[in-house]
Amino acid sequence: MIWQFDIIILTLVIICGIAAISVRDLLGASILFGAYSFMMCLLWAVMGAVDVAFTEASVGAGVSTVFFVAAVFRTSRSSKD
Amino acid sequence: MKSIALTSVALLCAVLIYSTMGFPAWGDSDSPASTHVSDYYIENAVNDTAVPNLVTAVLADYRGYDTLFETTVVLIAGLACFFLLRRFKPRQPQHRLYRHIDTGITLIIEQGGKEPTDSEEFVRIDSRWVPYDLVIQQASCLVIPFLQLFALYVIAHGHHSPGGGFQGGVIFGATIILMAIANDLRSAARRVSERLGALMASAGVLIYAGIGALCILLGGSFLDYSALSKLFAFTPVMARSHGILGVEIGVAVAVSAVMIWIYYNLASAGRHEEGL
Amino acid sequence: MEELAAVFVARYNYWGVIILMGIGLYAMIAKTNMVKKIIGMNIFQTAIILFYISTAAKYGASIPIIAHGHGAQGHGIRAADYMNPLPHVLMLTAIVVSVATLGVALALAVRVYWNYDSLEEDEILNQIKAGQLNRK
Amino acid sequence: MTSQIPALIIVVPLLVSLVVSLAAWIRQSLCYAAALCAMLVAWISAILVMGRVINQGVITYRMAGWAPPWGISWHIDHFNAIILILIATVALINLIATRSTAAREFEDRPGVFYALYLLFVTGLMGIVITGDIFNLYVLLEIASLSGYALLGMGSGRAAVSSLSYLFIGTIGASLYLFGAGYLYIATGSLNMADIAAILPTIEQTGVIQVSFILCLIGLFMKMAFFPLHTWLPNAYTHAPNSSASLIAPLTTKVMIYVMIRIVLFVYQPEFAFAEMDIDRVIVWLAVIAILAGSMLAWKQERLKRMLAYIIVAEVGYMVGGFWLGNTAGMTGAVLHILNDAMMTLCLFLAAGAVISRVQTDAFGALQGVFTKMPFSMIAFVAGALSIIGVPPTCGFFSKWYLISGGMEAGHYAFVAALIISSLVNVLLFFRVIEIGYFEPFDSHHHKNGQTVREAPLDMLVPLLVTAGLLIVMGFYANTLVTWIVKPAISAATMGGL
Amino acid sequence: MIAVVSAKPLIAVLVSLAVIPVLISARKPNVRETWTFAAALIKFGIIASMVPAILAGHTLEFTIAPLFAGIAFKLKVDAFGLLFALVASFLWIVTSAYSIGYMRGLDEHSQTRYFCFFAAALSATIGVAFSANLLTLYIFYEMLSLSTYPLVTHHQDREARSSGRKYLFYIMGGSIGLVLPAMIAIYLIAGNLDFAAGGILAGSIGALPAAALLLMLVFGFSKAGIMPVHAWLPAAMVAPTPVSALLHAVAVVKVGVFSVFRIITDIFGPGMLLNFGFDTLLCIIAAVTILGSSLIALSQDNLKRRLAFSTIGQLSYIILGAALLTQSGMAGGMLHIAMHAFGKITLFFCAGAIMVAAGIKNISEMKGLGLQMPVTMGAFFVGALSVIGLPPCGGFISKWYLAIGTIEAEQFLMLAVLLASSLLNAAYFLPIVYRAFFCNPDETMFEHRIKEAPGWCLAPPVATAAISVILFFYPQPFFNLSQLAVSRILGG
Repeated sequence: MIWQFDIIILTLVIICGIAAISVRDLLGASILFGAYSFMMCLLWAVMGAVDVAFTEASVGAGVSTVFFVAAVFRTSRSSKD
Repeated sequence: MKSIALTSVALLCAVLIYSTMGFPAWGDSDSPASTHVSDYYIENAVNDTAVPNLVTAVLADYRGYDTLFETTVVLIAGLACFFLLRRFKPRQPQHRLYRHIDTGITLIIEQGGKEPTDSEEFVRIDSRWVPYDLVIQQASCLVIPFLQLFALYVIAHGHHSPGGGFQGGVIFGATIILMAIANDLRSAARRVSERLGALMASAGVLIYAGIGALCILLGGSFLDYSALSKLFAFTPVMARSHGILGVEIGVAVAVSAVMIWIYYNLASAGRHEEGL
Repeated sequence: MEELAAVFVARYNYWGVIILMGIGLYAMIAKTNMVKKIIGMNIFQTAIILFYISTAAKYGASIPIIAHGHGAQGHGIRAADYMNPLPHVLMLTAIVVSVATLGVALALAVRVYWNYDSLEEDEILNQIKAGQLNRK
Repeated sequence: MTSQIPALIIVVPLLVSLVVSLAAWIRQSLCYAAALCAMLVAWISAILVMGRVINQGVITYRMAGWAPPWGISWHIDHFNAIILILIATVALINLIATRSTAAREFEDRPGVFYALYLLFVTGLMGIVITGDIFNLYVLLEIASLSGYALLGMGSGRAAVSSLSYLFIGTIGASLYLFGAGYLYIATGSLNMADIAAILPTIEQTGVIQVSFILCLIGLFMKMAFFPLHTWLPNAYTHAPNSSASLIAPLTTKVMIYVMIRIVLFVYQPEFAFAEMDIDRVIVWLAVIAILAGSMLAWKQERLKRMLAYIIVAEVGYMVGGFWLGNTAGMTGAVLHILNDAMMTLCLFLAAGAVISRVQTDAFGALQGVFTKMPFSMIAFVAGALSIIGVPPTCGFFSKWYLISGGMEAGHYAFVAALIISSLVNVLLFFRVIEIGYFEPFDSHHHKNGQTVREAPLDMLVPLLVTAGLLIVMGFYANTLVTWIVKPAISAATMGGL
Repeated sequence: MIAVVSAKPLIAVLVSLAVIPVLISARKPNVRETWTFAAALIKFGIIASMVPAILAGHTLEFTIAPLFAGIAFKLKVDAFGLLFALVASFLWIVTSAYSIGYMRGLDEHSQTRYFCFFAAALSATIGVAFSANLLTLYIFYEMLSLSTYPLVTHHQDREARSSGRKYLFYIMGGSIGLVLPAMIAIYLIAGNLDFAAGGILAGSIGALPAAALLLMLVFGFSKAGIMPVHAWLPAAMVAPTPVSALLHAVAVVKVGVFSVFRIITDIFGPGMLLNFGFDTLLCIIAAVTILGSSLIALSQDNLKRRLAFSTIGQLSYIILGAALLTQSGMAGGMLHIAMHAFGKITLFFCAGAIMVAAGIKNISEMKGLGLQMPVTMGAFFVGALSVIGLPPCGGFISKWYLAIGTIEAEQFLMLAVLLASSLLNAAYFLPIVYRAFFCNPDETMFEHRIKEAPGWCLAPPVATAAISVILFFYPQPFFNLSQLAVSRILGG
C-alpha cells in the first residue's frame, strides 16, 4: 500500500493494455496481454488482494495467454489493426 | 466505427468520472463497503468455519453458492469448447508424418499405409513441426513434478494461505499444458486423455454439488456443510472446515481438467491429432 | 486547486479503472480483428475487477488472512485490521468467469476462422454479403 | 423436508446436467432420459413452490444456512414463482419437441447438448430465484455462456453471430456487474432486500444514480432493447433450431424480469420513477423499438429472422409497459412476459417443424405447407394470432393491459405504437400464411418434395399443446392477474402508484 | 325483468363448434352434411326455445369466465339479440341445404374445410348476438373475421388472394386499429363494458371525446359496411355463393350492423346521443352510404357485385333506424335485419342457382333467362320486391316503420333519402327481372336449353321467398321481439 508503487504499476498496466490492443502481430498482442495480466496481478498483490492476485497470475497471465497463443496458432497471426 | 467507439467511450468515461467524485476516498475503512457486511466475516469467520484465510471462508462457505456456479461456469466453458470445436471425423485426405530419430528423415504415410507405430526408431510428428528445443524439453520435464506438487500444496493449504482449489487447479492444468507445449499434444494426451479430462471436469463439479446435495439429505440447507457433522464425528465448525476442503478439491479437479480440455480443443482446432 | 488534486490523488485507482474501461470498450468497438476484440473484452473485465479490489482496500490494514497471533477463539480481531475480503471473493469469481468467457470466445473465433478464413470483421461481412448475392 | 423443495428447482437440473455430461462419455442414450426427468422434477417443484407462495407468502431459502445479508439467500415471491414455472414449462416442452431435431443437428454430441441445455435452464432459474445481486451476475454468465455455445453451433453465420452476441452480452453483463459494484460501494451489501432497506436511508448521490443507469444499460443490452438489439436477429436466425426455440422465448424475457426485479425491489419505485425521471425517455425508446422492430421484421424474407425482429418489438412492449409506471402497464408487462414466451415458443417450434420438413425457412419455399402440414400450421396460426393480439389468445389480454396502461399514463404514442405494431403483425403473418395457403405445393422447389409431410408426432404434440396453452392462458388471464401478477406488483409498490 | 342463469346461450353458441371435430373426422360427404344439418337444426331449436322466456320479459345470462376486473366473458340473451340469432340460425339451415347443392353442383374442393369454417362462423355470429358486453362481442367479432377468411378465399386463386387481403385489411384494421383502443378507452372511462339500456358512458365524457369514440366504433366495426369502409364487401364476393348469401348478406354484415346498433343504444345511449346532437351525425353518415351505394349498384353488371352494393345500402337503413332514436325508427331498423336477411338471401341464392345452372354471372347475359328458369327468377322477383320494400313482402313493413321513425324524429330529409333510395333500389333490381322475363335472348346465348338448378339449390330460394311474403302478413314474431327490445332501450 505504497501509493507511489501503485501509480507506477498502474501506469505500466495502462501502457501494456494500450500496447496489447495496438500491436499488429497477434502473437505479440497475446504476450503483451500476458504482461498486462501480470502487471495487474502485481497491482492487486500490492493492494492486499493476495488471493485475487494469485488467481490472476495463474489464470490471467498463465492459462489465458496460452489460450490466446493456441487460438492464434490455429487461426492467423496478422491483424489489420 | 471509430467515431462510434470514441463517442461511447467518452460517454462512459464522463458518466464514470461524474460518479467517482461521490466515492468514499480510497482506503477509507469507514466506507459502507468496508463496514456493513464485511466486518461480520472478518470477526466471525474463524469462529464459524475455523478457516483463517477469510477469502477461502467466504468463498467456499458464506458465498459457496456463488462458487458452485463459478465452477460450473468453468465447466460450461469446457463443454462449450468441446461442443463448438470438436471434430471427430479425421481430416481428408489423411496422412501422417513420421520422423526417423537418428537421421531426421521424414516419412509421409498416406491413408491406409503401414505405419511404424511400434518402431523405436520412428516418432510421429506434426505437420507443422519444428525441431524440439532440448533445453525447453528437459527443463519442463524437470519443473513439471514440482509444479504439480506445488499445485497440490496450494489446494490443500488454501485454508491458511493464499490459494485454494482454483489456483491449484489451474496450476495443475497448466503443468499438463506445459507438457503439451514442450513436447506435443499427443504426449500430453497419453497422460490425460480427452475422455479422462471430460469425466474429471464433470466429476469435479459433481463433487461440489454432491456435497451440497448431501447436506440437504442430512437435513441442512443446500451447501450447509455443518450438516455433515451428522455423518462424521466432527463438530459443526470443523465440519464446515472439512466441507470447504472437500469443495476445494472438487473445484481443483474440475478446473484443472477443464483447462486441459479447453487447451486440447483450441490448440488442435478440435481434431486432437496435432496441436501447438 | 489543491482540493482537486486531493480528490484526484485520493481516488487514483478509480481513474485507472476508467482509463482501462475506455481502452477495453474502444478496442471492442473500433477494432475489427476478433482476437483484438477479445483482448479488449478482457481488459474491460479486468478494469471492473480492479474497481472492486479498490473498494476493498483499507489504509493500514493487512491481507485478509487472520494472523496466528489472533487465536482461534477470534476475540480481539478488529475489522479495521484486515482488508475487506468480500470484494476479493467476488472478484475471484469474476476472474474465473472472464477466463471461461475467453475460452468460449476463442472457440467461437476459431469456428469463425473455419468458415471465413479470416478474423477481420469487415472481411467477414463482405464475404457474407457476397455469399448472399451469389445465392440470389 | 418440504422446506427443501425450492432447492430442488436448481439443484436437480444442476446435478443432472453434470450426470448428463458424465454420461455423454459413457452412454449417450441415457442423456435424453436423464434430462427429461430433471426437467420434470424441476417443473413439478416449481409448481409446488408456486402453491406454497400463494398459501404462505414469500419463501426465503438460506443458502448454506447463513442469514442474509451475509450468506446468499433466495427470495421467492409470486413474481419469481410464476417465471420459474414459465421457464420450466418452456424448457420441458421444447425438450420433448426437439428431440429428433437435436439428434439430427448434433449427431455426435447430443450428450453435451443436453448438459448445456440443462445448465442454461439452471442458469435462468437461478437468475430468477436469487436474492443477491452478485449471484445474479454469476448465473447470468452461466445462462449466457451456455447460450453462446448453443447458438454458435449452427451452420454458416452462426459462429459470427454468436461471437458478436458474446461481445455485446459480455459488455452488458460487465456493465451490470459494474453497477452492482457501485451499489456495493454505496451500501456495503449485496443482498437485494438489504440494499432495498438501506438505499432510502442514505443520501442520494451520483453513485447510486450511475449504478442505476449502468445496471439498466447492461440489462438493455442483454434483453436486446432497441437500439442495443443488433445481436439478436443474427444470433437467433442462424442458430440450430433446437436451441433457438429454447433461447428465443426465454432469454429476453428473463432479462426483462431482472430489470423489473432490480427496479422495483432494489432501487424501488420512488427512486426509479420519481427521482431518476427517465421513465418518459425509456417509454419513448420503447415506442421506437416497437415501430422499428415491426418495420424491420417486414423487410425480412426468412421466417426465423422475421420472428427474431418481432421479438425486438415485443421487448419494446414489455419495457415500455413497465416504464409507464402505473399498475395496468406493469401488469401488462408482467403478463406479457408469460404470454410472449409461450407465443415465441409456439412460433419457433412451428418454424422448426416446417424447417425439419422443408429444409429451409425462406418464404418462397413455404408454398403449400398448409396442405402438407396442416396441424403444424394451425399451431403457427395460433401463435401468429396471439402475437397479433386476437382474442381469446393470450396475447390479446396482455396487450389490453398495456394499452390501458398507456392510456392511463396519457402516453398516446405508446398506444399508437402498440396498435400499429399489431396491424403490422397482421400483415407480417398473413404474408406468410398467404404463401403457405394460396400458392400450390410445388415439388420442383424441393429437391426431395416427396418427404414434405406432417411433422412427426413427438414434435407435433408439444407444438399443439403449446398452441392450446396460448388459448388456455387467455381464458385464465384474469386468474393469473388476480392471483399472481397483482400480488407480485403490489408487493413492490405497496399498492401505490 | 328477471335475469335467469341458463346455459342455453352457451350451448347455442357451442353446438356448431362441437360439430367441427365430427366434420373433420367424417370421411364421407353424406355423413358430413348430415351432421351439418343436425347441428343447424339443434341450434335453431335451442334458440327458438328461448323465445317464450324472452317474450315473458326475462333475460338469460351465462358467465363463462372473468376476463378483466369488471368484465366477464359473458353471454346474455335479450330480445334484440334473440331476434338476430333467430334469423341467423334459421337461415343457416336453409343455407346448409343450399351449400350441399351448390358445392356438389360445382364440385368444389376442400369441402370439409368449407363446412368447418362455416360452422365456426355461425358460432361466432350467435356469440355476437348473445354477447353481454362489448368485450365478449369483440371476441366473437374477431373470431368471425378469422373464420370467414378461409371461406372468402375458398378458391385459393389470385383473385381470392387479393380479396382476402382487402377483407383482412378492412376488417382487422378496423377492429384492431379503431375498435380496440376505443373499447379500452371506454373501459377506462366507464369502468365496465356491459351493454346496459341507456348506455354506460352518459355523464362521464365530453362531447369531443365522445364523438371521437363514436366514430372510431362506427367505422371500426367495418363489417357494417358504412362508406368509406365498405370496399371489402364487393371484394368478398369472390367467395362461393352460399358464403356470400349467408355471411355477406346476413351473418357477417349484420354482425357489423348489430354491433353498431348495440354501441348506439347500449354503450352511448339515446339520451347522450341526443344531448350532443350525434343522432344527426349518424343519420348523415347512414344517408350518404345509402344513396352512394345505390348509385354505385346501378352501374354494376356482375350480379353478385350489384347485390353487394345493394347490401351496403340496406345495412345503412338499419343504422339509420338506430340513429333516429325513436320508437318506430329503432323497431324498423331491427325488423329490417330480419326482413332484409330473407329478401337478400333469396337474391343471392338465385344468383348462385343461375351460376350453377347456366354459369352466368353478369346481368347483361340474362336476357330471356326467366323463361328458361322461371322458378328461380320468380323467387328472384319476390326477393327484389322485398328489398325494394314493396308489398306484399316483409321489406315493406320494416321500411314503413323506418319512414314513420323519420317523421317521429322530424328528420324529413331522411324521409326523402329513404324514398329516393327505394326508387334507386327499384331502378337497379327491376331491370334484371324485366330483362329476364321480357327480353328476347341473344341468338347465341341459349343454344341448348338451360335446366333449372338442382333441387338442393332451388328449394332454398323458393322457401326464403315464400317466407318473405309470409312475413308481410305475419311479422309478429320479429315484431314483438323488436317492440320489446325498443321499449327496453327507450324505457331504460
